[in-house]
Amino acid sequence: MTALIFIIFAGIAVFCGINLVVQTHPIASALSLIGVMGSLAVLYLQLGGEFIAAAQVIVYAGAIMVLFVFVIMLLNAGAEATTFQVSRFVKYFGVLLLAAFLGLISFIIQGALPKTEGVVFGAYTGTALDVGRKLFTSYLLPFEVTSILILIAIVGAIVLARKEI
Amino acid sequence: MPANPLNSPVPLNWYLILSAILFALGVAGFIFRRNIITVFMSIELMLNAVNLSFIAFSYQFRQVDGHIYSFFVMVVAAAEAAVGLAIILTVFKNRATLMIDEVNSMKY
Amino acid sequence: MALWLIPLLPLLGFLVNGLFGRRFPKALVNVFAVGSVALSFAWVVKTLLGLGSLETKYIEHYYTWIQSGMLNIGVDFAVDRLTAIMLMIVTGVGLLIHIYSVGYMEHEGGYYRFFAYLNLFMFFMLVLVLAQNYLLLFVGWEGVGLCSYLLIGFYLTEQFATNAGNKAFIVNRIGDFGFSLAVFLIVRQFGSLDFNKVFDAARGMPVEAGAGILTTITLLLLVGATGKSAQIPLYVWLPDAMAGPTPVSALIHAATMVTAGVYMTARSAALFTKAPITMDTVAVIGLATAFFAATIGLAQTDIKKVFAYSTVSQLGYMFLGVGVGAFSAGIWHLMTHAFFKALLFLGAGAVIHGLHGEQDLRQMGGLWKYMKITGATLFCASLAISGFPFTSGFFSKDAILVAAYARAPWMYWVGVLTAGMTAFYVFRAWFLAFTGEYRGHAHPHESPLVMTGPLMILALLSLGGGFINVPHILEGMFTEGVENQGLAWFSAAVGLLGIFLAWLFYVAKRGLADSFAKSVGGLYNLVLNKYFVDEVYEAAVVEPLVEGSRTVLWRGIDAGLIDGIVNGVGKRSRTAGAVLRLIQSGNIRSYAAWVVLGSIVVLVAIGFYGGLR
Amino acid sequence: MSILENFYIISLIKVAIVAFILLTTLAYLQWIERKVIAHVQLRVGPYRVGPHGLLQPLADVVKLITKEGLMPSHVNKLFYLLAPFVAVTLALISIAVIPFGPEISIGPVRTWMQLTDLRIGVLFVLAVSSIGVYGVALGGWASNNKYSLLGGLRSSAQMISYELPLGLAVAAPLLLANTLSFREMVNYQSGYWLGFIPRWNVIPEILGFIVFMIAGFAETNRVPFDLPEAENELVAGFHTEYSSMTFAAFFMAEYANMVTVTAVATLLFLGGWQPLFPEPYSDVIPILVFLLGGLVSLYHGMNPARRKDKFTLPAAGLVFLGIAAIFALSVVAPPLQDTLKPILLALFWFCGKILVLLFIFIWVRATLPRFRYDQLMRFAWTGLFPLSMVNLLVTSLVVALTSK
Repeated sequence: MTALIFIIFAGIAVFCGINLVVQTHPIASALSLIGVMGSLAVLYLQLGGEFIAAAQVIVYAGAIMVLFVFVIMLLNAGAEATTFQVSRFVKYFGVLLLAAFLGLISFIIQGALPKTEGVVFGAYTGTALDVGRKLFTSYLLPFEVTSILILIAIVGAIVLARKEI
Repeated sequence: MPANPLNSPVPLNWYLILSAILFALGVAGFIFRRNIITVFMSIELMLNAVNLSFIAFSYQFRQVDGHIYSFFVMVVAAAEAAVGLAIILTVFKNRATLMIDEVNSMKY
Repeated sequence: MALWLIPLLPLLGFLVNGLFGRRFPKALVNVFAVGSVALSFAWVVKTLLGLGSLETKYIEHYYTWIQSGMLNIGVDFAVDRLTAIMLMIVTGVGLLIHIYSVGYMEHEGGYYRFFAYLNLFMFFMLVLVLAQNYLLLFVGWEGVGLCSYLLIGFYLTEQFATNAGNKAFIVNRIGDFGFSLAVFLIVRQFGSLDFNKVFDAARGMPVEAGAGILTTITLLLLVGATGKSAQIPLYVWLPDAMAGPTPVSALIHAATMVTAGVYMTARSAALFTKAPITMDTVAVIGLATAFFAATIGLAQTDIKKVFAYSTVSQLGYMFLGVGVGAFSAGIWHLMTHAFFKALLFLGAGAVIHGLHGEQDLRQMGGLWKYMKITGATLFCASLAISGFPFTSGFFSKDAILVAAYARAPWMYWVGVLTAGMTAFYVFRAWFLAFTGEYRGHAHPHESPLVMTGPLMILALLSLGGGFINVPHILEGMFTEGVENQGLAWFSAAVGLLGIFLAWLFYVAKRGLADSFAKSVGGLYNLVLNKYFVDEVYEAAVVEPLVEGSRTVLWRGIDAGLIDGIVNGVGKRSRTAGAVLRLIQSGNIRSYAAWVVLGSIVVLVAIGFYGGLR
Repeated sequence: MSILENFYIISLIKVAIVAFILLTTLAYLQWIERKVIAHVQLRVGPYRVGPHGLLQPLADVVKLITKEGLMPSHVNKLFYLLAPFVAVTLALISIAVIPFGPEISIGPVRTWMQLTDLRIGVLFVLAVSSIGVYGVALGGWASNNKYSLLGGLRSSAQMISYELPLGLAVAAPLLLANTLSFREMVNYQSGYWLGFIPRWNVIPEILGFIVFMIAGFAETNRVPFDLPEAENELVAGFHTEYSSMTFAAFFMAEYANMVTVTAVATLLFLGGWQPLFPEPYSDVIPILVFLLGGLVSLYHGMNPARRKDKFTLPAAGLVFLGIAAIFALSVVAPPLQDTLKPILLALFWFCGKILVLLFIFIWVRATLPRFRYDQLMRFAWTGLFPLSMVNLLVTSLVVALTSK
């Protein structure tokens, strides 16, 4: 089952990712991104990150992406102009660079990682309890700092979104 | 049923390579798309890819820290989305465009 | 025992007044300023009672401030008997002066500013006294210097005030330079700044081994002390410091801050006693300062200047005391001096206050019938300072003189002579101010109770303060000074002679003084102009410095070299930027592509060096 | 090891049962709503189709199926059709983690009255409901109509805003029970204080319960928060353009969401299937209830208001009496006591609580007016959010102080 599920959802993720890039309409991209997130959540679950999977869906798909969709609707952003003009550098080297990047990363991963026994569903589970305990003991300071960061972000968003800017 | 290949365990590398692929896709979106919102979403895609590798490593080492890192990534992403979208709204309000190439007054 | 509370309270007072005082009514400012010091005084009393008889040092460690290699400097306060005495003096006298200032500063501008500075000074002074290592002591040391600068220049619209402030600050810098060098040497020698460690190490040193380094250290410390405590050659700032408000002169430039040098020397007794050369230097400097300052004091016409020079000379006495090894006597005189000199200044302040800012003795006279309390208290103070038997000055000064005799008789004789002069000029000032006919034009009036109250308390202290037998208290720490009644009585007699002469010159036979002055005209002018020391310094030190800075440092190095470098760098980078600017297309996506390129390079490097292991 | 004990088989059976019951319930829920509102407004409500309009839902279904599915011009067909699908799927999916009762044994098989018990069941429901907004938003955007677009915008903003108080209100009982699984949550709420007060979370968490219910109204786009489909402002809001099955899907989604919210509220705050009264009485209650219902309808059948009632009411009365008899049997008859009784009792109490909450939903719809949009937002951010935050803080403080 593990391999099957992985293949299915990895496929979905990659497909949605490609879709995100090639679709011209923001809404389509947004939906495909949501697809990526959903399938990633399943993969997290498979890797034993059940809390993080739920958080992924709630926070990312449920809040952030809703914001995106909301903004897209609000601006009523139409399909992207098809006049595909990019800087010369990107036009000539972009794809090449990406291919090189991907190949190198995969090569290094293959070389650097030990050949592990592989992932089996349920072999390890980071329950919400573990996450919470760790988060509020050894990672307490970063946690508080992120809360401050959120606060700052809220204030900044409000300031930016005022009428008279 | 270990005989069945679909039932065999998945090497960790697959997850990492998947995350690399998604990351590269995010970069591609960032490079090739002109709509600010889409570019933004590509960034989110990259963040997600990184999260995947975090979780994978956390599985590998049987430690929950990876989950916490990706949790922090999510928080930061939320903050970033809030501010970024506000900026996008403002840009749209002032320039009536979402095309990223037309927002280049920093050049001059 | 929460020693930290002692300095913290004035600091809070400073913060509150400094931040919000502008909006407060004066009453509220008083509450915070005086209240904080009063609380701190109360806490000192409570602490000392709680600590009982401090046979051993009581230390509190708060946190490690600097931890570098073997050097470990903590923020920790300590109380032993010496510190206890200093604490009582600082907070007690400080409290009285705060109360006094409420009345004195009533009609002044910048009311809250004044009290904020005063509280800040209390904070730093207490830190200085409580410090348990040289660095913390240095913090307080610098802090009080800063406050003294701020308060001297308090009337910041007056040119001379700000000049005096700068002078004090700069002269103190010279001293602090020596002090910091000494601290560095101590670190290098003992690897620590903690008093206990350093002193134990020093005591352990055999004389011949330690003499060289210890002499250097102590001499440098002495430089610092001369700066802070206005000894020759660095005393010149103190007389000008009288530009500040009179309570400041009383608190900082008479009672507490200027005695920091003496305190520091006594604190470092373990080092000084190991360096006989330094001891002699200290004694000689102290004696010389006492003598010259006294001579200058003879002819001053500004009442505050008179007391300023007498301060210098009394500080000279203290240095003489510590110099001849009678540390306890020095501290004793420090305490009594704090009492009567504070009283003298406050009394002078009351007079000036009553005369609406008149400071010239020649414009006074016959004030007795206007301000009796002030006159009486000032009289007590004058008696005390001139060593009238059984007043406080009598005991402490004579303890010093006796010790000096034990060291070298000639010191004793000079000291006695100085004592006579002291008595003369102090009473000269008193007679000029309070007897005879009023020569001024203002309308003198007695000061309010809030000012006279502290005066009376201080009067009692300066009369009876001598019975607080400091040498006995400090027995454990320093060697007991020798006793010699005869000498003591002799010096007291000389003091009485001085008083009599003053009475003769300025009450009985007026004009005798002027004829006498004419007869020794040259000498008189020399004294009147303070031996032209300021002028000499101006010509010898200040001018070359200013000129040198202007031509060499400014025009040459700064404008030429440094600006040249900076501008050069700027030009280069602009030319470079003009080239690099070309890849800056303003197209964010091409930037991203460049980033990808960079990451690829990194990856290649990683792969080349065999992966992530 | 009979075939019945295979995990997959059992699950399939359970899924089949649950799905059937759920869909029927959804259909009849709408009948109930119409009836209740009608009686609140002193009308009769659906009456023609079948006795007391009992067959009305079937008629509606037939109508909706046979209607023509219109497709507006210039719409993105994929999204236009995807939207109702997403909505209904996400609305139905969260029933999977809702437990209806304790562990039971039918013959050789022991199983839970629940499709599956996730360790993070609560989070699962939250996640699903948080994605649920896409159905509405997407539908509103895809149908290329300004009213629909406004409806979609409103709904997405509203859902985001009310997610927070909802989540915070949910967090409080989670803190109390120290678990994320519905099953353990219900077990935590078993037992009684002083022997007769049920240890339900609603008693310490009454504030949280109220906040949860209000936020639930908003999450399900029900009156008074049904801004996305405000008839008098936007014709029909996000589903203006939809017709036939697609419309039905949205409709179903709304009711399914209602069921989910009420079920979650029951599980988190009202103690799931834990009976209201301690042991012996809790067995008698259902019997009495159904007996009373039967007698009342029989009495009304004796002197009917309308002609048809002469037959329908006594019939209903007999049905009720039969149910009462079954309950009584399950209580007294020894063989049934350990097989049938737990199922029936659990179902009775669970469904009873859910029905009460649903009645409240309908009741509110029949009585309250609709908010204005700015009021809606202000209420969420300045009213509910601080309230739930305070509630959570107090709860966590108490938990921290009392925990070992």
